[in-house]
Amino acid sequence: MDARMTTDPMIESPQTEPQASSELDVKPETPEETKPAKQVRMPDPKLDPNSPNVFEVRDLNLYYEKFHALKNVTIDIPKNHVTAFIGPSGCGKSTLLRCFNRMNDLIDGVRIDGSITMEGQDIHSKDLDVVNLRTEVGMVFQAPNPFPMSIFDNVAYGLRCQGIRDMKKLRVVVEDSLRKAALWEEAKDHLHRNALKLSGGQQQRLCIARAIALEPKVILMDEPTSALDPIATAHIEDLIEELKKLYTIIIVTHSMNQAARISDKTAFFLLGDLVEVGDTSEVFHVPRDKRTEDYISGKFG
Amino acid sequence: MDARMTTDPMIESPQTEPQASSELDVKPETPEETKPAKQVRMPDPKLDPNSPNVFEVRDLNLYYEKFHALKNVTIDIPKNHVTAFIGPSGCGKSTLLRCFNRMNDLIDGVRIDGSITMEGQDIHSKDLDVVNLRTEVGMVFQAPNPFPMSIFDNVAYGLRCQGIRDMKKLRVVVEDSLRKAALWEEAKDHLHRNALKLSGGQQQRLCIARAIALEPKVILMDEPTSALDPIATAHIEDLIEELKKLYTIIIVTHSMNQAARISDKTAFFLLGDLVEVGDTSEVFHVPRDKRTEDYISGKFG
Amino acid sequence: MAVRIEFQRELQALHEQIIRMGAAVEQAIGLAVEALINLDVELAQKVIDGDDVIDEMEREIDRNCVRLIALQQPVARDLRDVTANLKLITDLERIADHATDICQAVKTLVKAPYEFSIPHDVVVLADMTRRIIKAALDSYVNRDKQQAEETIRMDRQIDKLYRQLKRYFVHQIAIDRDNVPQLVDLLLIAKHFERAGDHAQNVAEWVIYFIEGRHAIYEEEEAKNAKKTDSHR
Amino acid sequence: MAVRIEFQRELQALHEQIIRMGAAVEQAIGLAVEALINLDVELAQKVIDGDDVIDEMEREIDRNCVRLIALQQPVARDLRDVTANLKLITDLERIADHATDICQAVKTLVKAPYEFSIPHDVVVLADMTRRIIKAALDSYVNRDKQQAEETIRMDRQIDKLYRQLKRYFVHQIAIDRDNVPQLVDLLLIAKHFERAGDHAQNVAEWVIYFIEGRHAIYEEEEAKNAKKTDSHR
Amino acid sequence: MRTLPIHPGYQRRKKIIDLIARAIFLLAGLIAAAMIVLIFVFVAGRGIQVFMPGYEGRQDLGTFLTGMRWRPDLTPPVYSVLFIIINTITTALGAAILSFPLSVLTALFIVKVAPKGLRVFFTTVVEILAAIPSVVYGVFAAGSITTLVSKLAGMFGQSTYGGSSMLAVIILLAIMIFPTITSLSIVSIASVDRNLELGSLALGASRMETNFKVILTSAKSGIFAGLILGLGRAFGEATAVTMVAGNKLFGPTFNLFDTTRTLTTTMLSGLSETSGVDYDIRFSIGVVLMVVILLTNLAIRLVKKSIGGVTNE
Amino acid sequence: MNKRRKFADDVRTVVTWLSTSISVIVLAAIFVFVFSRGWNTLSWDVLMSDYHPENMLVEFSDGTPGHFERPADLDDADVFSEKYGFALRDEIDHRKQHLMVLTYIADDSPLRDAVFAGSGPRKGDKITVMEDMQIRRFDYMSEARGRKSPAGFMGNQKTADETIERIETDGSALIGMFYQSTGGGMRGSLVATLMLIGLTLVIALPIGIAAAVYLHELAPKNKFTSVIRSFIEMLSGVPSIVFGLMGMTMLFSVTALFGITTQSILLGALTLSVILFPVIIRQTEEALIVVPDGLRMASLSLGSSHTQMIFKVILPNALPGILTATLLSISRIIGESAALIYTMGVAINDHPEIGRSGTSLAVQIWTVMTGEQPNFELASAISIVILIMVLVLNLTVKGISSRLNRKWRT
Ligand SMILES: Nc1ncnc2c1ncn2[C@@H]1O[C@H](COP(=O)(O)OP(=O)(O)OP(=O)(O)O)[C@@H](O)[C@H]1O
Ligand SMILES: Nc1ncnc2c1ncn2[C@@H]1O[C@H](COP(=O)(O)OP(=O)(O)OP(=O)(O)O)[C@@H](O)[C@H]1O
Ligand SMILES: [Mg+2]
Ligand SMILES: [Mg+2]
Ligand SMILES: O=P([O-])([O-])[O-]
Repeated sequence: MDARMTTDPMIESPQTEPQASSELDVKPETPEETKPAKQVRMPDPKLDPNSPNVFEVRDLNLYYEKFHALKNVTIDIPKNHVTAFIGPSGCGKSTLLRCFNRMNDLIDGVRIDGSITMEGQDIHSKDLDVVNLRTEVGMVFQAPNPFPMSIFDNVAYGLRCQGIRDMKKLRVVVEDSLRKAALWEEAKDHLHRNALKLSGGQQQRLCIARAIALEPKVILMDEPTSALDPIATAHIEDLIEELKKLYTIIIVTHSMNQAARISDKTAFFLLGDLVEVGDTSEVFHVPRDKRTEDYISGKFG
Repeated sequence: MDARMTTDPMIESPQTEPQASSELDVKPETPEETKPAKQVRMPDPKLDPNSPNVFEVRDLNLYYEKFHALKNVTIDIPKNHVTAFIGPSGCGKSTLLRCFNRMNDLIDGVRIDGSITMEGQDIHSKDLDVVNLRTEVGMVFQAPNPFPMSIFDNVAYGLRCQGIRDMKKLRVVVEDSLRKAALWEEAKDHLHRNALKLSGGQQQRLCIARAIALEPKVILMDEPTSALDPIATAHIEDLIEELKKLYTIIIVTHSMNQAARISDKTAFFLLGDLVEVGDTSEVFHVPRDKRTEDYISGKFG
Repeated sequence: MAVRIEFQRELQALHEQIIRMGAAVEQAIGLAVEALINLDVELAQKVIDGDDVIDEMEREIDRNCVRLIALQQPVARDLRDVTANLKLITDLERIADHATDICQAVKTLVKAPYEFSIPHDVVVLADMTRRIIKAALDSYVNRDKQQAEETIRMDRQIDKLYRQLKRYFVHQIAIDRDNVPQLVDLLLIAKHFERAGDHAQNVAEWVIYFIEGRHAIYEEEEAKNAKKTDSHR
Repeated sequence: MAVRIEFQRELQALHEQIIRMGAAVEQAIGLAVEALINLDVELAQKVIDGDDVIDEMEREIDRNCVRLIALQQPVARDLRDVTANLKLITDLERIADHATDICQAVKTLVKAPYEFSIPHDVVVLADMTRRIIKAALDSYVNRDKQQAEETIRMDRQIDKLYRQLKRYFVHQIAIDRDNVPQLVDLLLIAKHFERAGDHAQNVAEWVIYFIEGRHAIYEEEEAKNAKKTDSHR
Repeated sequence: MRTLPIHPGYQRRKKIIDLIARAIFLLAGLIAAAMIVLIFVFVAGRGIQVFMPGYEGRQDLGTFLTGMRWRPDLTPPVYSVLFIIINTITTALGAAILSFPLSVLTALFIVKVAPKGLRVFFTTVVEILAAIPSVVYGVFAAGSITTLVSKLAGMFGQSTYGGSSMLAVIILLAIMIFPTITSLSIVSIASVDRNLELGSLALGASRMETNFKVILTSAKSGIFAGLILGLGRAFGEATAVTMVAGNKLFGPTFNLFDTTRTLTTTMLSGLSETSGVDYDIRFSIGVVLMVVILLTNLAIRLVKKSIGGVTNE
Repeated sequence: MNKRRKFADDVRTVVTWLSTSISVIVLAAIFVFVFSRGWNTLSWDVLMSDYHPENMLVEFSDGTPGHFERPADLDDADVFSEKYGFALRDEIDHRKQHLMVLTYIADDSPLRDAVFAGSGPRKGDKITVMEDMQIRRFDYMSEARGRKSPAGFMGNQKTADETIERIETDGSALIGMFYQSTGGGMRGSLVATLMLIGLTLVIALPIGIAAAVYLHELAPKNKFTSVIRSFIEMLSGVPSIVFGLMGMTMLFSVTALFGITTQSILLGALTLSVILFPVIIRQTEEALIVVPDGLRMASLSLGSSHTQMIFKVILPNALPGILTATLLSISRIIGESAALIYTMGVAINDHPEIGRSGTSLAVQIWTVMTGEQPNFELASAISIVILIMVLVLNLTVKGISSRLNRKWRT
């Protein structure tokens, strides 16, 4: 219900006649309604800002130059849940993830069609400021990448970029973010030490704190633990478990075990196709698709 | 029985009188026998060349400058089995692994005491040629590292270093090694293509083939799959399963799941200590040590 | 700092579910005993109706165990925990089944045209069964190996008493022709209690497995051998 | 190219072990039936002695399943496979137990001072039980959902026959006072067959679970309901 | 919903600043890139002028390219560069042949063979050699290499013009391009993945076998880049070469002890002129020099491809 | 390992040792040569004096004789004038010309108090007469003839002895003297070099750094960018003499806008800027490459604009690289000769100005080496100066880059 995997060529075109789209619509004969040009640019009437989904992706196709990296992907990302993307290397997980905060804009030769809406608003529309989008959608990367500054400055970075200079406010937010990222206890006495002096796992939590400081709605994570050892990984996983109460989390992971452990929903990709998406326990217990089954049980072909 | 974890300070000193060391020894009164200098240099009489173990490590201590990286490690490596080393980052797994082919010689400031014998012979003795030791003990590294030459040349490399130039012989060995490494089918038509053109998993299998070509007794693997995706990893694991019929394999892995899946024996290290070693099914089902238990079930402290 | 908090939480939830199911099973057996003693049809029907709930509980726990294994991939103690749970709920469910069967028998007993009284030993057997189930569940809750071993020993008492009862009923049936259906039912009820005790013993064995990592072969073996030579004698 | 060859091999080995155990259980029931019909004490003793082997088989398979889960960490179909195995062997072992109990009963039957004949319906019930066990095992071997469903339906026939037999025995005991111990034993034997059938049905349910990933609730429920209203009537 | 005090005004300002800054950065890039084009336009334009009709003292392009004499002192002056091109190429190649193996071996030594204490010393030696300006090399060459060469010539019963000779040029250039090739080789050898080395050692190869078979093979492309750069320096070197070349007036030089003339020395001769053919003809030589460098680069790339066999790309 | 393998190994080792020692020998030879030829010449005076010798006619305000003691530390070869308190010595210069050098002046000698007596605007200026000056002639009041008479080379005296005797015996007062400053110095070139460095850096650094930032941080990955990139790359393959040609034609018209009509330091600086573009761009880019990509992604994903990212994260991290680029540029400016020969001229200018021609140190070497008589001593002396500057710069760069490496490793 919340994920359509079938390729539905009709989805982009209005499925209902304009006249029928709303019962409150009392003037079906207005000239605007009948102009075909208007109809094409009209937002999909089905988009509901109060839906339980943060993101709704519809028939997304993404090309790197000629290479078709995402094929007709349609998926919903539910609020305050952890959604995991799994699949073999090169299947497009990271690519889709980067679509959500438009980091793909930075890559040349990327062409996108289809729509992604965030709480009802098309994130590719002209009105939307990418820089703002990125403050609402935080991101954590594979290798921990704190800036070579103090811990405090790292967390305050995003705020300062927004023009916030008031130290009192900054201090409050930094403490709060570090607490949420379960780093406060370890870091509170060294706030002005270089962040590079932290251990790998702590650095990654710092990166999470840094993203949290901007009060994002969504946090994207691209293999956030693949550079960490099992214990540090377990800490991050616990943290994700905590964070999902406050944020929507989308995580790309190479480790099926990790996806199984921490996610509520799992999406399986193969060669740019979204093969299957569903509740994690379903996907790992009774996958619907043979390819998913083979992949998660570690055999192929 | 095959792994003694207790610190036995007696092990280095001769436990039996020289006269009793062999029943064939008919001249107990020869002057050589009574020279104390000789006695000190005598090999440990308990070492048995026909033992089921390839390596026997006794009270090994290893220091990097001041840092005590391995503490009193005593472990046996059984023939034709897969032995896995697990433990948190920095616990000394790789360090111990490198002891077996004396790759630690290449690191400055390494000091070793205690003994490692390979089939009864002390690998640190003066008579032993390191270069020969390394042909008998192959090694596969974390990241696939094929030489930038053709596939054929990669596999033939070790043999050529041994002075074998006969193309016919080389061709036989190369094919055989590639077959054993399950790469022949994929590579036979491109033997003269650059090895760097292979995929990551294929490269790693090539590295294994390269080691096999020298007909080693032991193959050391240091996290051989940590740079690979799950499918390539599964291929390598299958290969290891095959190879253990012919070779003794020691594998360091960060992934406890992997150790569980492929190894016959598992050794768990913590801060340079060998905490527990035993059959893998035992270690993962009923570990004897609380620290092992906590580590393998992903919680600590 | 403990890690894998989520997993620990889920495991905890699983234990609570099993304890609830255990309580339900214990109650079912208790009510069955009461229904038998008082020949209370209504109570019996209540137990029979309640069996569905227990069945559903078993399936739910089953699902959760498998989900835990699939998603959290436990090893060592955690894995023994989950697998022991997976196995012991089968026995719990079976105990509830026997309670149901006892209650079915009670329902037919009541329809007996003649007056009759429940033999005292049946009541004793019923009580012992209730106690062994309680002991098994306690050993589970407390992860108490001694209590589990105690439970296993209790089952031998039950078996012994059942064999006595059986001899008594065979004798009784031969002399009391009017009450044959009732006596047969009572014999079967005794049999059910005996089986329920067996299952309680199994639960205790799984508790030992969970604690030790080994099947409690010796006790089981011992018990088996004792049974083999004694029963049906 | 298939991967995780080792795991597939181990899973295969596990299946073979279960099939061997199934065969042993089937044989145990078969021999028990034969021992009953021919009142062959030696055969009965053989079955009783063989039970240890089956018990050991169960523990072995148990260990292997847990080892597989711990070491290979299967998911999806593979995990359902292992867990279904883990559960269904309990039922297999229980069937063997019932065969043992039947044989114990046979041993006492033989000691009867009077001549008597095994009622034909008991033989029919025994045969049906043997058939249902075979069907259950076949459905397991072939991973055949239809056959498994068929098995579940067969159990209802057995239950029905058992209820008939019970009524017959109650009646018979009342009129044939000399043979009360034998008749009681025969009744208990019938009960054992019925239980064995039940377990076979469970095996079939696990097969369906393995194939479908869901518990065969409907069939089970249906069977239960049928039983609840019919049995002990 | 958000509690952060973010000002929309600040965001607009941020956007405008961003746009302006981007424009400035782009402009800088364009300026830097435009230079090469401008060089071609201006130098070639001026260089071709000499052959254009209507130019006072116009030269014939054919003679210029194929002749074997350079006589600005004659009337009318004769300017032709074929022999100069030949001399330029012989000296540069000679220097490369002398320098290349030494450079590679030195680089290998410094990175892989030298004892740790000496490594820094040798690296510094190469770096100092690289940093020495060419005039200093010129002074050194004019004062000592020439002496050496004339002594050597004496041993062969030949005479030199005070030591100025093709051999002196070759030795000078060899010394000058040595640090160039060496430092690039050092970089590419040092950046060979240590795992390759370990891999080779683990296969029972000795240190030196590893160095020659694996390290050099892997560093090949960087080493060739060094060679190309070194040759470029050899072709383009002007002041130092001028001090020892002797500026022969005709014919290609094949005798090591004879004087020679290269494109660059020709460009630096007769500096007093500031107009007329004698001045403008330097631009023509400049064009020829660039073309020679370009063609040599192409040739080396071809050679590399054919002897490389298996390449890293 | 068998014997043959071991032998082959040893041969390989020896070969690498040998080839490396050659480079050490060459470097040593260069230093020995330059220092042995130039060290004696090099002095503070050579650094600070003009290249062109200057002729000076001075008059003394009070030339009356006094009585002076010959200082004890005076050499025997020095001839001392007891009346006027100075000493002279005969010397022969490298052109085998005889000259008299002033070796000592007493504190209250009349020679201390001199004014310029030549024609021109400096007439009447005070002049400090110093030791080491080459005296051509003295003017004195001749008692015999009763008028101003010359003594020294322009009189008839050939030696110091004769000259002093002449003025002491024949003269009643010293009126003035005519002398030549030493010359052969490098001050002009030094100043010109410093001006060149300053100007070039001011022009080249901002453009180079900005271009590097554009290429590495902002440029889209398309044909256009790769063309720009390869153009800049090609620039580094162009020999500097060709840049000289470009300076002469293209940039000459740029300096013409400032009203400069000849070769000039500004023209040299412009040309060098172009030469340095690829150097600065490459060095800066190298520093930018070292900055992990993750930092960029992280910055952008935290809602910074590109400009904020560049100035807050990228450039601070690239600072050591930019410093390296600067130092390497300076070193290159000091060493450059061919291009400057064309654009700044070869005439040594003792009083360099931005708009006029002049030589840098390197070009001065070229000038003195390609004159009629190559002056090895002066060339070597300048070489020593250049070498020292260049070495200091390069070793600093080395220090910086090793610090940089350490930073990113931890
Ligand atoms: N910048 C790019 N230009 C061209 N192709 C790209 C680019 N980035 C990714 N691709 C291609 O797009 C496909 C999907 O890439 P993506 O990084 O999303 O894969 P992924 O599923 O995240 O894989 P991984 O697990 O290795 O990170 C791959 O085949 C990759 O080669
Ligand atoms: N060359 C070295 N010099 C000094 N210390 C070293 C060196 N190599 C390793 N160590 C230290 O020795 C300890 C053990 O290192 P080792 O590489 O064996 O760990 P490991 O168990 O393999 O860890 P990982 O899983 O991260 O590979 C670590 O604390 C490490 O810091
Ligand atoms: Mg990815
Ligand atoms: Mg390691
Ligand atoms: O469930 P059982 O009939 O075997 O006790």
